[in-house]
Amino acid sequence: MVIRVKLFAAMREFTGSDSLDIALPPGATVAQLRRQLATQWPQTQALLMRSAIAVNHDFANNDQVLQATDEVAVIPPVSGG
Amino acid sequence: MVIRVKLFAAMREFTGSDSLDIALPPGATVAQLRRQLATQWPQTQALLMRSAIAVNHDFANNDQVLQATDEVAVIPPVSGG
Amino acid sequence: MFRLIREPIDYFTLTEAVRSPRCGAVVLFLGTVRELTGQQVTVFLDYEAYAPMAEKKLAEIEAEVRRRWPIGDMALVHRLGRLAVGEVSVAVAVSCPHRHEAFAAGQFAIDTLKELVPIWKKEIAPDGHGEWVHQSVSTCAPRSPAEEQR
Amino acid sequence: MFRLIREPIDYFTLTEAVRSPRCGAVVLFLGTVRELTGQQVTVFLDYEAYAPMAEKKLAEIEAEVRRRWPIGDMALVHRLGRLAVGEVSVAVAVSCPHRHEAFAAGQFAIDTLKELVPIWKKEIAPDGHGEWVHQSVSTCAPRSPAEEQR
Repeated sequence: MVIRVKLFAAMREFTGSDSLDIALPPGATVAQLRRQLATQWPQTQALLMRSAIAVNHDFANNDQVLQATDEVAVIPPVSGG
Repeated sequence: MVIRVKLFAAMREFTGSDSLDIALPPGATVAQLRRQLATQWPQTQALLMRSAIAVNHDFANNDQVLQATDEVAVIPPVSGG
Repeated sequence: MFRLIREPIDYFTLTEAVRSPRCGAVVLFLGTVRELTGQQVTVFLDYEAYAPMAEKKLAEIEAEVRRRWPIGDMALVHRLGRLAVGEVSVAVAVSCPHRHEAFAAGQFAIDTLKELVPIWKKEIAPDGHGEWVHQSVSTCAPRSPAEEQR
Repeated sequence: MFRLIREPIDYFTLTEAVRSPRCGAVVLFLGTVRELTGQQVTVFLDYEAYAPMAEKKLAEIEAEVRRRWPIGDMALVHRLGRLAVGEVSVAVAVSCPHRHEAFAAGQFAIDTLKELVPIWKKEIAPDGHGEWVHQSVSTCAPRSPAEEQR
């Protein structure tokens, strides 16, 4: 399956894109998505380590299983306010 | 000496006056003023027990010695805000 | 800045006045006249102050707040006279570099004002009957200064 | 009520909107753009949000605040886009029957907003250089949600 991952702030600037399409095996978890992102986009690795992954607008644990229809985003440490 | 004592809120309404002149011996303390007030104006007694005495715009202890020139007031429990 | 006034409190102007480019946080507290105090229905509150002492205590509170927290600027304003339900009786505005300081400073200022400043309110019920509030009914209220000195 | 907006925050209207005759206390918090963050001089901040998630988190914060405290009404508004030094980036307004509830609710709301809502700011220095703030420099700031999940 292909997961479209939304990117924001420095994560977007590191890749030059506001989303990335990441190919993953069916039943892949958030942890696998993280590894795949870090492999394909090494420049995001340090920030990715400090970022959360959101699935359908909620923070997701690393063992959460992804569906092809999920809305997925990388959430760097937030700095609103 | 005669101390003019300012009264506010229910204390003023109990006496019908915004100040009382209380005769005290020279060197009298706040405690003596309290006793004299309670004796002369028994209707103020219950509220006086729960009130502070201010001398020159500060809360005074019962053993503070009064001067004829002091500005003295009875401060019922405050309810501003 | 501290003040006793008889006109409505313009808290927008107060808040603008305490803002500062060095301060990332502003906290404003408004005390407003409630319809209900315990079981009692209130239609008006009459506020009275021992003005020179109240102003001295407000100045002391401002000095203490500035001593304890890195205040950009602050305003303490209490209204006197007759207030209808919903009107603002007191406003405290503070600015600080960071938000936790601003909250702590604002809360200390209003708590201390309610404890130490000689201002009294009389609750006027719908039947016109008035009663001075000399015993706080709020479960949150601190002891009165009179109780502390006994 | 919660909202992400691109226009200046009209906090006076927000504050008036949360007032209620059943509530004797209103607390307003304003976050404003500071000139200095640590040693860094800032001239602008660019705020960006993951809007649908940010709105979901704001709704969750409002629900949690209403569950914990007897809120009359409340408003959470965050501004997005480019803000100059001194401008208001976020406003939280709450009304409660008593003041300690209003302070606690307001502080919880802004603390949780800064911890959970996906909004990011880029600091633009006088030389035009911009840097995303992904590690809070405030000594008061809570851990980011990312850190909590590791």
